[in-house]
Amino acid sequence: MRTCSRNSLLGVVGLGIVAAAGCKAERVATPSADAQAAGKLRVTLVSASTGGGAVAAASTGSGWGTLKGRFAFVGDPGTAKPLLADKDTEVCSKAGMKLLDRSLLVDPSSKGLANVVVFARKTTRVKEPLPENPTGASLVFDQKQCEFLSPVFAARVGQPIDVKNSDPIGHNTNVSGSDFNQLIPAGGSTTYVPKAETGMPTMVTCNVHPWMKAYMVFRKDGYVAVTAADGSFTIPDLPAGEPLEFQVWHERSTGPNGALGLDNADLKWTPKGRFQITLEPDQVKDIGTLEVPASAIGT
Amino acid sequence: MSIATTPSTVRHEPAAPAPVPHHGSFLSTYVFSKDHKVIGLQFLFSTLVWFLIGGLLALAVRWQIAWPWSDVPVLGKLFAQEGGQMAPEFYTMLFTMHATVMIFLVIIPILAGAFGNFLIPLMIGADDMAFPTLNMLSYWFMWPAFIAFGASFFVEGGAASSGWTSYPTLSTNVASSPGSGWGQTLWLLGLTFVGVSSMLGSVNYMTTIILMRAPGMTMFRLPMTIWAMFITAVLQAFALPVLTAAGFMQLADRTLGTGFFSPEGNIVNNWMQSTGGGQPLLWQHLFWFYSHPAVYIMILPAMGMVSDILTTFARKPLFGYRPMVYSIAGIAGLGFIVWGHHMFMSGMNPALGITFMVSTMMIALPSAVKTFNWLGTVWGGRIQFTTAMLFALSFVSMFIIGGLSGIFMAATPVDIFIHDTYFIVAHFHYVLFAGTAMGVFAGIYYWFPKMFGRTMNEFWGKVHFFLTFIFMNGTFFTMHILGAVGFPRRLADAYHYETFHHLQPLNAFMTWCAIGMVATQAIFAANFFWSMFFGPLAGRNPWRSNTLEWTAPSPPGHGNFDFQPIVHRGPYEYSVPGVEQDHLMQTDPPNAAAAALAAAH
Amino acid sequence: MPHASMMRSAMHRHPVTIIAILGLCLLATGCGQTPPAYFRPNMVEATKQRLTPDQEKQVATVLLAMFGTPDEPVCMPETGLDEAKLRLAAGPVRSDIVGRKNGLYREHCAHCHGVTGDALGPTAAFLNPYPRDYRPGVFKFKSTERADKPTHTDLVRLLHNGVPGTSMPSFALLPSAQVEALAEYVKYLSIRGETELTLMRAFFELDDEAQGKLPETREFLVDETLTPIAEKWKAAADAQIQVPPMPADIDLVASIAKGKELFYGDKANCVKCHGVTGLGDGQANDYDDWNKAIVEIGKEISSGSAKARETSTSGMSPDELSEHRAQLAWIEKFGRVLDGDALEPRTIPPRNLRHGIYRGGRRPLDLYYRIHAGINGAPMPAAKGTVPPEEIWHIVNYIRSLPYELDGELGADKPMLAKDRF
Amino acid sequence: MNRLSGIFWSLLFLAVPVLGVATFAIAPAIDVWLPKDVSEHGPAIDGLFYFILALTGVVFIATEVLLFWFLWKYDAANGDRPATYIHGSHTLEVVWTIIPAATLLFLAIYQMNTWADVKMRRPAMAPSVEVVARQFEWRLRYPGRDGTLGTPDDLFLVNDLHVPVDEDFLVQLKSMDVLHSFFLPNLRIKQDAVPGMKIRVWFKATETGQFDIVCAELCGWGHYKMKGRVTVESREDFDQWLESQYARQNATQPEADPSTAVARTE
Repeated sequence: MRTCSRNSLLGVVGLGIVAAAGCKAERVATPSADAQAAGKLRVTLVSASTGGGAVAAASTGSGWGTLKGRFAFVGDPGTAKPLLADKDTEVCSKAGMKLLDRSLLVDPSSKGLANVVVFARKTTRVKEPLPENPTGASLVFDQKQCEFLSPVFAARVGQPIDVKNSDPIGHNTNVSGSDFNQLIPAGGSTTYVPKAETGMPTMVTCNVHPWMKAYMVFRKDGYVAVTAADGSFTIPDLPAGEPLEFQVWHERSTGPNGALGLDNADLKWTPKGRFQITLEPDQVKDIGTLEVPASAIGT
Repeated sequence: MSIATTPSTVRHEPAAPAPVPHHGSFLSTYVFSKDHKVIGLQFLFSTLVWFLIGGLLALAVRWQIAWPWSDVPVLGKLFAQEGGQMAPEFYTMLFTMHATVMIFLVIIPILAGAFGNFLIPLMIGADDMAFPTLNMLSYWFMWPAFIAFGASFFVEGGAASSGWTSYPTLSTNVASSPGSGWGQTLWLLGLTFVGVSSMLGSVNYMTTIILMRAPGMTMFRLPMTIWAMFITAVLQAFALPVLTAAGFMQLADRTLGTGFFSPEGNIVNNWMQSTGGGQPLLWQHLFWFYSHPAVYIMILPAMGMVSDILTTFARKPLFGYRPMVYSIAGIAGLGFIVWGHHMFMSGMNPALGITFMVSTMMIALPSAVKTFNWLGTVWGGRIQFTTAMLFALSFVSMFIIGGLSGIFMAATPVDIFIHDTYFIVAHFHYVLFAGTAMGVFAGIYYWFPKMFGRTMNEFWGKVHFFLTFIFMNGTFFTMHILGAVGFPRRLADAYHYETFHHLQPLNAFMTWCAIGMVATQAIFAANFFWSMFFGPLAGRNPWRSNTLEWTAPSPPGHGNFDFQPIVHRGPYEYSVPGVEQDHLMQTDPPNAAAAALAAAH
Repeated sequence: MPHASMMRSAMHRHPVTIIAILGLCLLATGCGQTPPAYFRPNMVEATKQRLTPDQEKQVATVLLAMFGTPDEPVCMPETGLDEAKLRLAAGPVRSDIVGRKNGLYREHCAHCHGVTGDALGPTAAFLNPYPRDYRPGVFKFKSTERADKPTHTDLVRLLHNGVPGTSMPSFALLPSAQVEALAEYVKYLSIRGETELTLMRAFFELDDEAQGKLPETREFLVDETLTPIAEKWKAAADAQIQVPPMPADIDLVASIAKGKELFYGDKANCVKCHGVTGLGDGQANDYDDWNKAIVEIGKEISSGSAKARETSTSGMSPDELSEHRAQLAWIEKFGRVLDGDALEPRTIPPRNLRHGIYRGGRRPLDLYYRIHAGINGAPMPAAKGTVPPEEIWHIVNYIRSLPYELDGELGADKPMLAKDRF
Repeated sequence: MNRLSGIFWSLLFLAVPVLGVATFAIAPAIDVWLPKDVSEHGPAIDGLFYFILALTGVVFIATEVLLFWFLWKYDAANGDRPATYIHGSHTLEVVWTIIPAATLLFLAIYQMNTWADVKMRRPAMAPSVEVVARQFEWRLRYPGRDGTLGTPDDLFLVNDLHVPVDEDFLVQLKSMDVLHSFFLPNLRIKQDAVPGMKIRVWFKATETGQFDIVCAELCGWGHYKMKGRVTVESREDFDQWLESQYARQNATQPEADPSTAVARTE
């Protein structure tokens, strides 16, 4: 990028000037700041006064409810491509076993779409005692035969995660955008305590084996679920009696930052992959099967 | 007219410019013409355009030296992201291309191409070159070069930026510098085409001068211009192949992955070089084996033209014609064994340095002889201060400076200090601009009537000379003392060195002079084009000069002469005692004049 | 003079022409308006976040209010930056003023790191490795833990020593006051860039009722956005890694032998990337964070455009169609943004340990930091926790011995098993 | 009128020698002249410079004044005598060929010794330092305690060359990538660094102080900033400095006081 190879060709032909114009025009135009507004704003910022904008306290309800649902893929998921695993083949592709791309896992029978992440964006209260772990899976993040065993891994902020390496070879686990990129000796393990919420799930890689890839999502309140193989998910003990907004994410979604945008009017589904819902106390709300069209999933 | 016409009448009746007879279409007459005069003018115009471009490049260079990193006028827009300041690699590109353009697209083609083409057949009394088609080709082979050099400014990384000497491994390694990418490749291509063009020209000139002289025009009756052109052609014929070969080697290093010029295990810009086993100094030897003779290719023709102009306006025979010829030949001969003096600091065996120092000292000799002879020519003359004469005189005066400053560099121990400083910059600008360019201007003012049938305006010509002369010295003489401080060339910003930071005001002064110098050329341009159409009609021989071209109509038609010129004497028979006119043209029949001559001897 | 008369007659008609042409020349050379230097918005992130022009404008405005311009930098007190130092480093260069007091950054740094600190200076594309982009706030060579910011001393030391093996030169010869100023200005650019990133990403987190406009309140802009970033810089000074001293009675030969074991063993596992020869020829096709980001975006675009190509617009509802078109437009724009605002991604080869060139410094201490905390932004992982300190010291000693295993010459590149050399 | 123009132009040409000499006369006064020399061989070089300057100066003034005089005297408008009709003089030609030839030859032979001293008669000693030039810095390697290069106790530095005063100092000059030139204006030293070649440079500094190292061979876009500094100091200071640098290079603990982290430059 940032080259003018096109121009070098033209140049040889001798249309230099034209080329130059093209070369200079290449950078996209950028917005210019509004100097006046900036001046005003600066006054607000330097003044110690709390310049308005106090957030209105959200209405709080009482009791707890549970959200259930299921994601189904509509269309032909195609066959998973094999990954290029060319290092440590004696371990990584044992007995000719091929590692497959797991970015789109669809259950053949139920068409269920696995590894969709659903989490509550803002909650006012959390039910005590906090459940041992939100996803129901154990808090072990293991890697075996050059593959992270959990493609999408959710945890609550502050929960110690046992990062293991069950391979006879060394790995490193690199949680992007975090302070964690750690050597994991063969058969060894180390502990990682997430310190901050991730917002959207963040990528986890092993730099020794570039094809190894997984995602982690951390929430303060732990109201997060990852869909199972059949595409179903459950988030228990959600605060009831108040509007909740949920964020939906999938690795291959074409939406912004992987947000899974669906065409679903009654849940007021937005292009940012969010839907709103209010639970009655002790209600187990099942939003049924949500159909994910092939168009929502990138290649 | 018929042969019977006596040239004396020819001389006085101001003949209307004879129109160039149309042989075939406009295209074949003015564009793809095989007429040496048209080709000469084509060379003249193209090179003058590049002269302008090269000058503007120089201004940009000067701007950076005077006020580094401060906003550049006009160009500033290119560097908006950097707040209008020139990027260092852009600066290196500028001075590289300034030198390249000036040397390969201006000086060499304007001397050999423009004047050589226009003058040789006219001054030896031939109706055209020996190989008209080759001649045409020699011009049209310049165009690929024009395009290559011109286009290289716009490719990724910009034009070549490793200096006009393009020393490896900077030039051979794509990773070493932005300009060493496409730009350098195009540079080499351009260079090759210039070489081909010069080669075609030189073959043509040698043949023409040897075989096509008018009856009676013996070698020692040739005007100095022709002698100079002849020797230059010989120089080119022998030196150029080396450069062309070297150029191809460098091209191969860059594109085919050969390793002529790069040693093993070089790490450039943190890329490990795959090829190796070469030697960077090899390029320097090959390059200077051409480029030192080239230095003389760039000055000898000017010397020749100046000799003719001096004699004409001193109304006096050339002082020491044969010594002048021998010294040119001497320069050419020695020119081939002094290339090493460009490499005293290069890591070449110091013992070699001594031999090259001696030969270099020796080559100063013929130049000295020429200078003394020019002084001898002016002495006792009846000097007419025409614009052409003034430029010719300034050539002599400035060439003295350029020649003497050369001795400093030739002295190896002194060179240790002033090598690659502004002292050398001063030196070659005194030789090439204050020398050759002045000679070129002299030539243009002098032969303009023959080229276009009209004379250039004398008043504005002198204004042009005066301002150029002042600004030129203001710019270049200062460089000497900068060099004495050791101020290095090619530095985008030298003021962060304690040794040099106090030199900024001086550089600012030089830059102002340079700006003035370039602006002054507008006067020349105006005068040139105005006179082309509205200048006073010249007649055949406005300067009352002796050589053959002045017997032809102005401008000469196709085939040059309207009668067969027969040469009776040398070109410098001015103020012959007992002859009523103060000059005897080479074609004047040996009647009364001959008697007078005999009496004089 | 035969033509004196012509001359005089000519003289009168001339001056007009000549003055006209002179004027033209002056016009060509003299007057050219140069735009002032400006901070270029992070177009890659803006496009990635699908910001609207209004949103881009809002970010630019907020940044202008908080940080000023390259010629007149200002900073909120929360940043803890010294504005006097900033003014020394910022501004245009006035080299015609001897002993001038500004423009340091644009004189020494901007050619590569860019006026914005976005590593897009005119020279950047031709350097290997590329210059550092300050905006993500990620720095490699420091005395603090992986995710922490470098200390002020770290920055000064780096400016002082340069980064051997890269194009980053040493500024040891600058007066220390100027080096201090430059270090401060780098922090300023980094904080500014990180703030910009945070703001641009914040749009996605907005609730729908915000109508895609960031709240321009002190709470949000300063307390929630700027302060956390600035705090990380302030915290760095106390976050230095505590290095247990190398055992005084250490037997170097033994230590080196142990270090070699670790180098090749599964525990430290250095060999995986730095290679059995130590020439950095192991796992070498990975990217650092900066380049990886561009690679990922590249993939996203290509997949997106592929997707768009295969979906047939026939039988699309009008708003589906407009959505489709929008997607295409976005992809096309992203392509152009990458052309102008990103460099061709390059892999990051592991260090060749036999050149004896250590980018982060050659002190044993520096090597300890690298191994202990890894290198932020690069694939190099941290060994802390899994490799105890004394073993890290062994590795350090072994690394330091590697360049000298041949006949004492540096930069030996014959691929020979290091095992067989010792 | 014409005579006036003749006078005007000849005076213009007289201005050349007058202003030329003036420039060289003023230059030293305004400190635009040879920088202070602190090397043993420097005086010889400067001496030669002045000698040639004098020699060429005389020729310069003579020829330029002659030119002026001829222009003044032989202006066509100055009196109405015919131009001298002469084709040259054999004697003169011989004279003004022999004299310059002799002078130049003398010059060449006269300076060979200096050249040999600076570039050919290398002191018999091991390199005091290895300078490896690369884009765009001077990487220095001192042999360390054992006095031999390429051993683990080598001392690595950048751009900051230290030299003991009044001692022969032998530099082993290399280049990692492209041509550079190791230029010490105050020590009258210049030598290109050539990739693939190991070139020795030697000098003896006679005065303490700090001086510039300049790159004098175009080495790429950053050529201008390839700046180094040579510090000439007494043997004691030199050894002390070497020790301190060595200690700093082998630090296994951060400095107690961060402000001492780097050598300060004021």
